[in-house]
Amino acid sequence: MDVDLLIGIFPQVLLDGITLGFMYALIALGYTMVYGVLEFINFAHSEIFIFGAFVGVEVLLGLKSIGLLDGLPWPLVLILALVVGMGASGLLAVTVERIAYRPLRGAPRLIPLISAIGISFFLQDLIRLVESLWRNAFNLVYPTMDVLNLRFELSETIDVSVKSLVVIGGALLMLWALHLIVNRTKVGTAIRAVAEDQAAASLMGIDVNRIISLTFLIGGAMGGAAGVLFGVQYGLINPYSGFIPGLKAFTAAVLGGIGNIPGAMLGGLVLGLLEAFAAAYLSLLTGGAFGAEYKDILAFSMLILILIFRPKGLLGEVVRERA
Amino acid sequence: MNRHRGYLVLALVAILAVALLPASNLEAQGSKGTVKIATQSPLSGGQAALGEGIKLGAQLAVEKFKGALEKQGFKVELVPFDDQAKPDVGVANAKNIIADKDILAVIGHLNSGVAIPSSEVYKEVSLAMISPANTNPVVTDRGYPNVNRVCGRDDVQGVVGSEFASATMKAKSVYIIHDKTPYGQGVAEFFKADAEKKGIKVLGFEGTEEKSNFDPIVTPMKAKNPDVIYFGGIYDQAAPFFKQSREKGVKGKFFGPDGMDSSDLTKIAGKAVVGMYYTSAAGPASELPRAKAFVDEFKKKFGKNPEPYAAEAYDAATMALKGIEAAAKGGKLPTREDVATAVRKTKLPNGITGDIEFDSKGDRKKALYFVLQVASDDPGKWGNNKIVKQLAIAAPAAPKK
Amino acid sequence: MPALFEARGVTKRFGGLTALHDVHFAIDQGISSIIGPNGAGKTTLFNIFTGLYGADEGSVTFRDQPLLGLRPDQITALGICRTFQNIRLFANMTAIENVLVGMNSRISLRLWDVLSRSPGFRRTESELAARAVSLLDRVGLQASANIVARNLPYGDRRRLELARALASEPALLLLDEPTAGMTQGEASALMHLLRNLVADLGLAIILIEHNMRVVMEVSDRVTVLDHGEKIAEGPPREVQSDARVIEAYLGKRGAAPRTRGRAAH
Amino acid sequence: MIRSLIAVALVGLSALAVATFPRSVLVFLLFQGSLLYVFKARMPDPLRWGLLATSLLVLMPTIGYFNSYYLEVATQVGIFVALALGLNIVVGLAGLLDLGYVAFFAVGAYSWAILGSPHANVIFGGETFPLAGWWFYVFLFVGLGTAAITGILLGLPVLRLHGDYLAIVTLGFGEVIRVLANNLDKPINFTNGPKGITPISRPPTPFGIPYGEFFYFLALLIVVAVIVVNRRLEDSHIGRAWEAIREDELAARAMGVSLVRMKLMAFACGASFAGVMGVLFSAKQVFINPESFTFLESIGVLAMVILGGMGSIPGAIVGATVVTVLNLQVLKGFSLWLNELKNAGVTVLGYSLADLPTQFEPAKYERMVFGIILVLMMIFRPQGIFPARRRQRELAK
Repeated sequence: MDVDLLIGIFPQVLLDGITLGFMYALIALGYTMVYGVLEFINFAHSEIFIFGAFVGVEVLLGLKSIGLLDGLPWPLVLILALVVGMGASGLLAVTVERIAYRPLRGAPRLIPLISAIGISFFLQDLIRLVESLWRNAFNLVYPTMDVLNLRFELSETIDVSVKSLVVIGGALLMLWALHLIVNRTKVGTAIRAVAEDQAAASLMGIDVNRIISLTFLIGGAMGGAAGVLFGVQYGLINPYSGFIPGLKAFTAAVLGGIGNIPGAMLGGLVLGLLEAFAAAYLSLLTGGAFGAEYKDILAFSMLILILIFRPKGLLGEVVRERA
Repeated sequence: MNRHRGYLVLALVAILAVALLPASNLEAQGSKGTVKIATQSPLSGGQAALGEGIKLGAQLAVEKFKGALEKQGFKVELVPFDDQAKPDVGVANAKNIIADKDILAVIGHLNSGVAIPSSEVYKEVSLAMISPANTNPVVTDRGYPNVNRVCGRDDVQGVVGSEFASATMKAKSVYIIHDKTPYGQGVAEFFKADAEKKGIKVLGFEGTEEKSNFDPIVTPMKAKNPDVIYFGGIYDQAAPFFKQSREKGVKGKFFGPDGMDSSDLTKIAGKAVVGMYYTSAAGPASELPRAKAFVDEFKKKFGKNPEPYAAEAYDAATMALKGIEAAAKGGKLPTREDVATAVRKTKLPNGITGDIEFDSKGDRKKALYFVLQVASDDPGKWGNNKIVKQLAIAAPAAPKK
Repeated sequence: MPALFEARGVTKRFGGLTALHDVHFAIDQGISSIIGPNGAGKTTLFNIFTGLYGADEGSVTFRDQPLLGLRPDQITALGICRTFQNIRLFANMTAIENVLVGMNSRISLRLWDVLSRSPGFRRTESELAARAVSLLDRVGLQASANIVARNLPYGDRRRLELARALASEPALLLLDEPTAGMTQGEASALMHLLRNLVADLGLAIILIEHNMRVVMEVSDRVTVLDHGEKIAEGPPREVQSDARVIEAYLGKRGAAPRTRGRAAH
Repeated sequence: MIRSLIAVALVGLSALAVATFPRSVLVFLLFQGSLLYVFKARMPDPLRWGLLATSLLVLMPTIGYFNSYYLEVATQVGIFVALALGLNIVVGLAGLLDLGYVAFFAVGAYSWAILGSPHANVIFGGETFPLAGWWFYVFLFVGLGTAAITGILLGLPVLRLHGDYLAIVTLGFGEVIRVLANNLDKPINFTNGPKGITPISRPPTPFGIPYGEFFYFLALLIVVAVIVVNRRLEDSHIGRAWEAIREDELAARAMGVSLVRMKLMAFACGASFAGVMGVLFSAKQVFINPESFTFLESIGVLAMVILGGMGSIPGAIVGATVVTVLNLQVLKGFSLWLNELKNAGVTVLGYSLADLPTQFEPAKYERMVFGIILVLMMIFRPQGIFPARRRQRELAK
């Protein structure tokens, strides 16, 4: 076994894992926000996320077609794509809630879950239909912005790309903003109140429906931001490519303690690191007997272990059953 | 209340059934009969783009060459089926196809996993199947008289690749990635086996279902610094992989099988893939005039570049039509068996993917393999890719049972 | 002779909060009530007795067998069953099915008996059904046997819960506020029923109750909990005049405890 | 009386219609609808069961003899009915949301696929495999047992979880099984990875029945067995315990229901049905690879249970039929029909259908239609098509 190699790539794998982790964390926020308030798995969030990516690419392609992509300073372009993507995804999430979830509130838990799965299928094909009509293709490529591909070579085996920094920075910014909104604003207080006890919150004069819409708006917007960053980082999107990252992000949310914002970040990071290390090292350590393809097995096994030994996730509080 | 609604629904279905009955009999009027060619490929879901390419390629060929049969008084139609890339759906469709006596040939499938069980069904009625994309050796090694393919075989293509890597690229070491599909892994394994035989050092062999984030695979690969990186798979996964590899400073040369053959490769990966090699059974538009004509026609008709396997599907459908023509001598509607026999004997000297002629197993007698080099990072110039090497290899004989 | 059921030094903490501290409790027969202000730890005590919670310290024995560490279903099988403060019926099952579930720990059929519908299975099923009917009869619900639990009126649900608990043939019955939300008339009828159960079946009953009139009328002994500690125990009359009890209920200004606890919630 | 006549007429006419218009999807739907009518409408029981038996045992195979496609659809419906009934125990009765159910199907399928094909020689060496075809019948039970054990193995660690947590763990479990099937071609080649296993032996059939009919009858037989088992479990203390767990886990525990035993039993029973059908599936398909066992399949089976009505046996049957038929027939039929209209040059309101862009082909949007149906069902009829009904007991006085 080549020990030098194992040690040599360690920092790079660590960095890869962190980048991936923040990506998961951003997507996970959408699941966590909604779960925290409604105790409901918004299965369609993976499509809301990928919808953001599509809106982002349309913004960039639009700018490109009028020749502004290289004309404007890149942070401005990026922020524009992010803002539009966030807005679109947020609105989509609110609409989905209105149409497919709100009529089902109070029904047994499985019912809205199935509805969410239905919405998820519907959105996949809807995005495909619209893009096929509009661009005659539904595998869309993010236009490259040269600045983003710059790399800082720290050593022979380690380098950092601007893209990864943008992802990490963007994710941190979103997490921080979300933390402020939830913990420091009146709206945040209202959201927490609704999460705690809907009936009591409505007695206190809080418009529960409005707050739930708001929760979906914020969660959806986070998903949209994640979508745009996902596109920027990995370059290629199609309507079905939100599904797997969505699943992983959901795993991350559960891992960290679903309903818990710092938990989503922690869960994302843990999962990202686990995946990165498994993919990079498994094959090296086992002499090729097991390879990168086992990373999902590891991820899910860890999820199972966590849930068995710490059912509320890493940061979730252990809730007592009320007899 | 509810019961009444149930009856209402039932009544509605009944009315609809009666109202729509004629639809299924539409085709029966005014000709000697209808000849249908079915396609089976995934039209919905994640692999829809490739599946649609197959359908459109076949559609183009049918529209272009149906004239001869129509002159004989037949009506010619293409019937597309969606197999959803799922074996059980493929089999159900296959049963539906064999139930429609007008269907005389099937062009399909995309996935060997669907093709193998479905072709068991076609075999029951000796319905000719011509596969544009199933490179898994098993497909023809079963020796069914009705199953053919115009595409190459994994074992051959892998060998072509390793031959080129060793002789022309002078590779000392390779790193092999595949996509964990029967196709990608198949090609990659044959490439690996033959490369090892030729003395090339295989530094890594990894499979991944990942579609977006290749960081963790690239990092160890970069550290091992291989001469050549071979990706057994399809462009939509390979392109982001190549792109991310270059961005991370991987220096080795890229190489892949015919799954790379799409302008989307450069559209996605841009400069990263300029100069990379890929093996293909289809000739490049730049050097084969008929291939260029196909690309132009396809673009004109459908507004986009043909996906991989669209050209193969085009050739497969052409073969099917020629087979039917040959079997229909005398102007009578041929039986399926006649068609299957005729297809096996048909020769197509100027297909887009070269001279086509089947051997006794249904493989191409002499499949022409090209090694091509990506010329430009402009997807519009995909057709300018140059042939670097050309090999004609016969399919291996079936393994002894 | 040791008591039928005995708890010694039971202590339970939730995080930093001590919900129960060194509680001793015993019952041999008859009806024993546990009273105390909200949050005194009464329900927590029941949860420990029935195996839903573990205890941090102390021991609980039933017929000399230690209960701590056993699962709830094992405890039920030994002969202890309970009802819940906020009625927990199987809402989408019929009344008789609810009662039948209560008999689960008394059924020794194997999977094969069920699948083959063996004679043993049929016999058992019809016996169970007959017994369920007689239990429903006893609580006055026979007419409602085929009604889905969630459609029963409130008082009936309370009584159904009692029937369900009786179905497991307990020797000790734990009732958590069985008269909550009932009118005085209904409550009296229920107490009458409980006294009959004690007399007919030799049941021991532990009662958590807020309705002081009921407590005073029906209990053989009364235990008073406050802030997780036992502050008084004895026959109803004695406890009623205990200074600490009065203080716990009404603060330092003092007066007899109210005869009515809180109303329906 | 009138209803009985209608029923007989419906079954007869629709069967005749299927024979007359062998390619019309809609008449076949009408046939299926008539079966539903027979099942639901008020009529004497002997007539009802007689009609159903005639339809399933005589009419269906006859239709299938002329058009094997219908038989294939019916067989697949049978397979999915058994899967839905199995999942119905876990989700519908015991209330344990299982999103990885197809894993058990995979376990059953691979158990026969590996030993019933030459592939086993790769693992064990020698030339002993494939096992002779009659072993298939033994493997129906082996698959059942293996799947049941897998169910218990999954059940053990997740006993303490409920609700959404259980859902996500089972989802993970399903993925793990699929990824394992996809990757266990090294270090030891158990599953042959993505390339799948072929050829899988088929059993000798009694009286030389053709395979199409054989698998149809076998599927039917298994479905009947599954229904009987399901009914018996439901009407017993076990079924009541499951429902009690679903209704209120804590109360169920306090009433003496052993969660460990009952949950494991639910997982094992549910899994075993899938295991049997997996064995049948692998023999029917001759070839299997991991693509048949994706998460989407699990969701599909779950949708069947919920569409039909959770906890309801007729519901699971109808749900499985509706989803399978929708997936295999209705949308595809519609696409083909549209295609025929296009080919025939039909114009609608002066617009030639042939000019319709290929983007609008309905076949491409099956998921969309499926999604819309799920959402609409949940909003307007969440209890499912055939909601579970409480059994009314005769009370001996």
